[in-house]
Amino acid sequence: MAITYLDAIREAQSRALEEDENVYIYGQDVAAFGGAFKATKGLSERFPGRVIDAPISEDAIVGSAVGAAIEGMRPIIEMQFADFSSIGFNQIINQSATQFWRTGVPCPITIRLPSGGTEGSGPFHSQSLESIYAHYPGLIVMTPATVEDAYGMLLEAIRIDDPVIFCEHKLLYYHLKADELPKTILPVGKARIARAGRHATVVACSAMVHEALRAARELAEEGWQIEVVDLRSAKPIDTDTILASVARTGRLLAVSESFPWGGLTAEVVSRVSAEGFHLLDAPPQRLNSKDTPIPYHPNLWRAHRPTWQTIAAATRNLIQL
Amino acid sequence: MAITYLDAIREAQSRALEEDENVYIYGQDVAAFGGAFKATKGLSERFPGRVIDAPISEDAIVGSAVGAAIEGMRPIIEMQFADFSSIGFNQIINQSATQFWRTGVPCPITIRLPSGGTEGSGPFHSQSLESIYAHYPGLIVMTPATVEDAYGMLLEAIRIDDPVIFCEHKLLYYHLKADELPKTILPVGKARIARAGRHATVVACSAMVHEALRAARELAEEGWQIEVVDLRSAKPIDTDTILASVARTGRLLAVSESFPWGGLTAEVVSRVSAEGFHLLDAPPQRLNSKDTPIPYHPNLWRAHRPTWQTIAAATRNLIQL
Amino acid sequence: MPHTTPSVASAASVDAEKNRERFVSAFRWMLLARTFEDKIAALYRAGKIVGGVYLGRGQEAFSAALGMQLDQKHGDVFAGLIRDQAGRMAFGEPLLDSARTYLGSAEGPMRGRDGNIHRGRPLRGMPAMISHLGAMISVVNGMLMAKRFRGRTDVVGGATIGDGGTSTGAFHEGLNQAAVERLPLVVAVADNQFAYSTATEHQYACENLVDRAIGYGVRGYRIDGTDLEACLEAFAEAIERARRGEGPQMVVGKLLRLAGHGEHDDARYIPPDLRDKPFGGDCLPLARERLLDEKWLSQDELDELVTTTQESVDEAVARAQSEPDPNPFRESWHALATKHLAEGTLPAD
Amino acid sequence: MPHTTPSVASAASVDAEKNRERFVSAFRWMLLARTFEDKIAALYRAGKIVGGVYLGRGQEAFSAALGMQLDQKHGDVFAGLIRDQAGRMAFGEPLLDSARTYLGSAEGPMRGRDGNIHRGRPLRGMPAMISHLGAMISVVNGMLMAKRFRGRTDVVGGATIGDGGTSTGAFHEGLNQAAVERLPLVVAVADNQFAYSTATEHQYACENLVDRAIGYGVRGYRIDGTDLEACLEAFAEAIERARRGEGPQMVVGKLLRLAGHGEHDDARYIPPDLRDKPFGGDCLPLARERLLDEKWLSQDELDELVTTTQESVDEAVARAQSEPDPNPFRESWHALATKHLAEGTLPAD
Ligand SMILES: Cc1ncc(C[n+]2csc(CCOP(=O)(O)OP(=O)(O)O)c2C)c(N)n1
Ligand SMILES: Cc1ncc(C[n+]2csc(CCOP(=O)(O)OP(=O)(O)O)c2C)c(N)n1
Ligand SMILES: [Mg+2]
Ligand SMILES: [Mg+2]
Repeated sequence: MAITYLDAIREAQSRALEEDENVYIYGQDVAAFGGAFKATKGLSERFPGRVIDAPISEDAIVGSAVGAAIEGMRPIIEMQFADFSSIGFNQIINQSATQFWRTGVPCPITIRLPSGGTEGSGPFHSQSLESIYAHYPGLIVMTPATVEDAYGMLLEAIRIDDPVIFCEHKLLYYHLKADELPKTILPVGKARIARAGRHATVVACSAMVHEALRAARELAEEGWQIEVVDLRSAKPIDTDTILASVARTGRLLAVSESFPWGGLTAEVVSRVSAEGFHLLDAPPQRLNSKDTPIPYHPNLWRAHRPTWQTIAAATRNLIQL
Repeated sequence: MAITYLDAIREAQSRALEEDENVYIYGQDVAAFGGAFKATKGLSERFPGRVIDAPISEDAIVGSAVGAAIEGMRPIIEMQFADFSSIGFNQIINQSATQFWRTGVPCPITIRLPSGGTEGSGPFHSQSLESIYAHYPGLIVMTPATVEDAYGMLLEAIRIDDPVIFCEHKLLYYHLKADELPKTILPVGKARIARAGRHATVVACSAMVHEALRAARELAEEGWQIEVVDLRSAKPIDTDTILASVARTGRLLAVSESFPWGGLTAEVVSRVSAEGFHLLDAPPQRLNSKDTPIPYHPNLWRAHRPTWQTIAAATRNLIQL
Repeated sequence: MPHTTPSVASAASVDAEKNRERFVSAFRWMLLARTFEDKIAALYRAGKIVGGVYLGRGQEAFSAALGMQLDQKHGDVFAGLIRDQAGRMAFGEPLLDSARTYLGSAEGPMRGRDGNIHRGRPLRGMPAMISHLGAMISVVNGMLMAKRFRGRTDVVGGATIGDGGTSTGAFHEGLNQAAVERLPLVVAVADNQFAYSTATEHQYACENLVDRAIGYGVRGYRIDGTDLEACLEAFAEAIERARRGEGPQMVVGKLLRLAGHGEHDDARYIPPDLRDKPFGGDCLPLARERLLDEKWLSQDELDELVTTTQESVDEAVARAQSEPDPNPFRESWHALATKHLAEGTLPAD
Repeated sequence: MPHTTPSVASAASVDAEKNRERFVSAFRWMLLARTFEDKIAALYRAGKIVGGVYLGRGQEAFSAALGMQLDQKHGDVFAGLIRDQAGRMAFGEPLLDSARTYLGSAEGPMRGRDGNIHRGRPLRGMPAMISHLGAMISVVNGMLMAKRFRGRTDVVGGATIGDGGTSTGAFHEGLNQAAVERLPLVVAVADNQFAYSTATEHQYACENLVDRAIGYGVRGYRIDGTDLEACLEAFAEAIERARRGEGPQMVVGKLLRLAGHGEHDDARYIPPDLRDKPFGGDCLPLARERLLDEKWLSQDELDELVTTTQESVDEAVARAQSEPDPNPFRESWHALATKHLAEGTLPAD
């Protein structure tokens, strides 16, 4: 029986609801309807009263989660799309993220963001916001790329005593499959070598890991062994694993679906430059989405985000530098 | 007669109101009261009906500015503190920043953000948000460090056909003085060599330019000539000027008052690493505020942000690398 | 002192011929919208449209009644949302704009950059909605403020919202801003009993959303949104009052969403018996019956109208389908009007 | 069906002795708050306090009446804002917490990390406000939801807001959320006629903010916020109803801010004659007169109370002043409870 990335997210929530009575789910259309992407399907029937439909009030949704967390609950918030978290932005960055530091009272909330571009979803249903949230002290930002991590990291996110921004990639929901749910996973905070190689390191997270892997397969045919590092979390970043990889390869390309200014690729490149300068045999490179809103038309959308083709091209270029 | 940074901001607005009848000012307490920092003092009397008090509704304040801009007005929005722009966040990043790209209709709004930490202002009246806004396509982010730039760049911001996030540093408001308003200024988009040097380049913007200059004076006494680059705008970044400086010095320290993950220093370091790798004689370094909310108590606040002392220490370290 | 008026607006009744004309004209827009959306839905099912398709089925009367009675040439504004195909067209949006945006034509107003209902022509009084509900109210306010700065206080801005959208902070801030600034804003609240799958008891706890009006100091109207004539009268009065300087007006129409949230949604969660309850009807056949009963159109005229409407829809869609897709290599990959400050990739030419 | 009740609450009148006790007790809190804030203001003027100082002068009756009638030990919640020194103390905040936070003592609940009015002890029903107005309403909602999850529906959450704060989207979303979830929330709207320098005509266009209640499906109370007895009665009823499961209650008190927005502000923009108009009085002398008139306290008792109050304030302030400042070298420079995931600097030890 194949389990999708989306199934894994549902199962993780189901298990969390089962294991801890402090867990509840709150978001638009999450109850009987099971959520816009069906990530909570069946849960309101199995856990009556613990999966609650919210009004279209992202600010109040997050604010109430903080209040409940103060009291020891462990709310899971589903944003209908990551993009709508801009309405809950203030409560996320100023209320939830500062709570523990200011008061000493932990704020264990998990905010699920259906993230990333898909064909035809356009400027307001496609955003990748890990770079925005990772900027703020007090937040943990997870960006799972595999079914196993979708499950294991979400369980961990719910258990963690801090606000976690959980970026799930919509492109992975249905297509990514595994045979079973994992028994154990790599600890949160550790990156994973998704593919070993020795000519260059490509660092990525979420859906971009799969584009990078595909690029690596292409380049393997050309004789280049590309190491792909799956970051798993955007904050914290496992700098050690990246540096160890760059020590092996001497070359770094950081890839992300975020907008190009600042963000994940800049953070990765500047950490490696600062801490692993002597490991680098060539200038570290970055590849991001383009510096415009995310286009609706598939022709434009495909050109806007990094793909295995542009990652392969950038990696070829990097190897020649 | 000395003109402060704050005077310059007021004078720029006054001149813009005078020169262009499409300009108006909208924000909390900006009319008769002249604004929380007196940046609009006297303007409502001089320009009746064109300086308007807004309700405590940052979302609607920005949204209405976009609407007015569509119709050809050039609104200046004053946020009472940069930190409260989190409430107007959605309208800024999704409405104003995407307007021109989506519709072809320009959106000339200027959003003034009284930014940065001061003694005792705490987590919610101290934030530096240039790194957040610069991440988004469609925004220009200005970070003036001098009285001249406060005046000239604000005038330019109002004239520019795009949304401009204008980050004014509250620490500079009263203390920074010039003899007169400038006749001309360096074009927006160009960085400025605030002090020439040859042993290391320190890149900074806004109040951090002054900390960097003070650090450079300290180090001069130790025999080190530090070049200080005043970025002036966080987006666009004048990469050429930075690279030219690094070509002279071989060493780079990027300094910012933002939180440490991502943001301006990461962007500067990763650009230089990618485009000017061969120019670097040592690993490029960064210095940011610490990874916590901004503390209230002066003891903590002074330790939280970069200061001339920590910049000097980081630069000494960089020179020895 | 603003107060809530009962279901049918109290304005002086228009004379019979004007009444007929207005009704027939609205009906045409309703029919055009329905015909167009049926076509788009079919194309969606056939896999010819990417992204979402959201229909205004059941809301055409309410939407058209506002759009039609605003005056685009005069400078009025109409900010429609996802269920306002009828209102948009009635206001003056070319059919081709709709077709091109759904089909992603490079020649459409959004040039393939944005799709489906996110279209607009801001310079012609039609701001392009962003998805975040409630956010367009203050944009319309700003457009009206701009006009007022230029001495135009006799233009009206219409903005629509759903029952769900009223729960947003943006809606509150926007409506309150309009009230404080006493702007000529007409807000049309289409209470179609659902926000996606969520019934209104999870959205608000007042008896009727029109109860909000008094708290903003705004005049409220409470109508049956399936009754075209009631819609026409209420919006006529609301627009007239706004134009006269009486400040914002809030018209709440009860009706039922007669489609899924989007065409991907079978809306199984909507109890079928709601269709037989008050406000559960379909405004289009209701209006058609009225037309025939009153003999405002003959059966032949109606048949003819249906045919020509279908033809114009087919023609627009065919044309949009034949147009070039956007070309990523020709695209300017930056988002600024101020080209020399753009950090993105500038076009090759 | 919720509706707006007239100025004085209709609850059964409490007996005379209870009335006296309640009044005297409230007066003590008012006096303590005023005495403390006068001291803080003096310290601010002397340069002994950094950051802002915001006083609740004139609002003590309204604030204390809510805070005092909530039951901290029972699990109730009180979320005060910048003018709620009286309510906070009446609810149970130790005087020393206030003093320590203003003075930045490392031993205070905020350990110098946050200051002045941003203090709280969330685990004792006192969430620590963030500055963004309106944001605390939904936090209180969440606390009440948590209690309900655990079977506690008989606890009440009090939250305060100013006239200006009602213009925020957060306030709207929060109050609506409470109404939809039928939470035992009591919102106290202190309409003190100004938001910083901004008069209420730039803030709202309804006649009285209590007109908002019906639109949320919430019970509204409209009172004179300078009249302690009216405040006590209205909040007693509101709390009682909320506790009984009747859902959110909204009490709007009219009064006047008798200070600058903060102590840096001379409030020249407030026309002096407002003090002589309705709701312009000072609740503290008004309550004192009442006390003496009713002989609820003798002049001697009152003098004694003033003296002991001053002493306890001086003592708390002196103690806080003698305490160590926070030490940046001992500080954990990271913001996570999950230490092993923190990227910031961990403490040396
Ligand atoms: C702020 C925000 N949150 C969530 C969404 C996702 N969303 C799109 S439409 C919709 C339901 C809207 O319901 P309603 O306002 O009643 O309009 P209707 O679809 O019924 O016309 C939701 C939740 C959104 N667009 N904006
Ligand atoms: C969202 C937001 N915008 C702006 C501010 C800045 N600010 C602090 S207090 C204040 C005025 C508040 O007025 P009101 O709500 O009436 O409370 P009062 O001060 O009169 O008690 C403003 C504008 C803020 N705190 N939050
Ligand atoms: Mg609806
Ligand atoms: Mg006030």
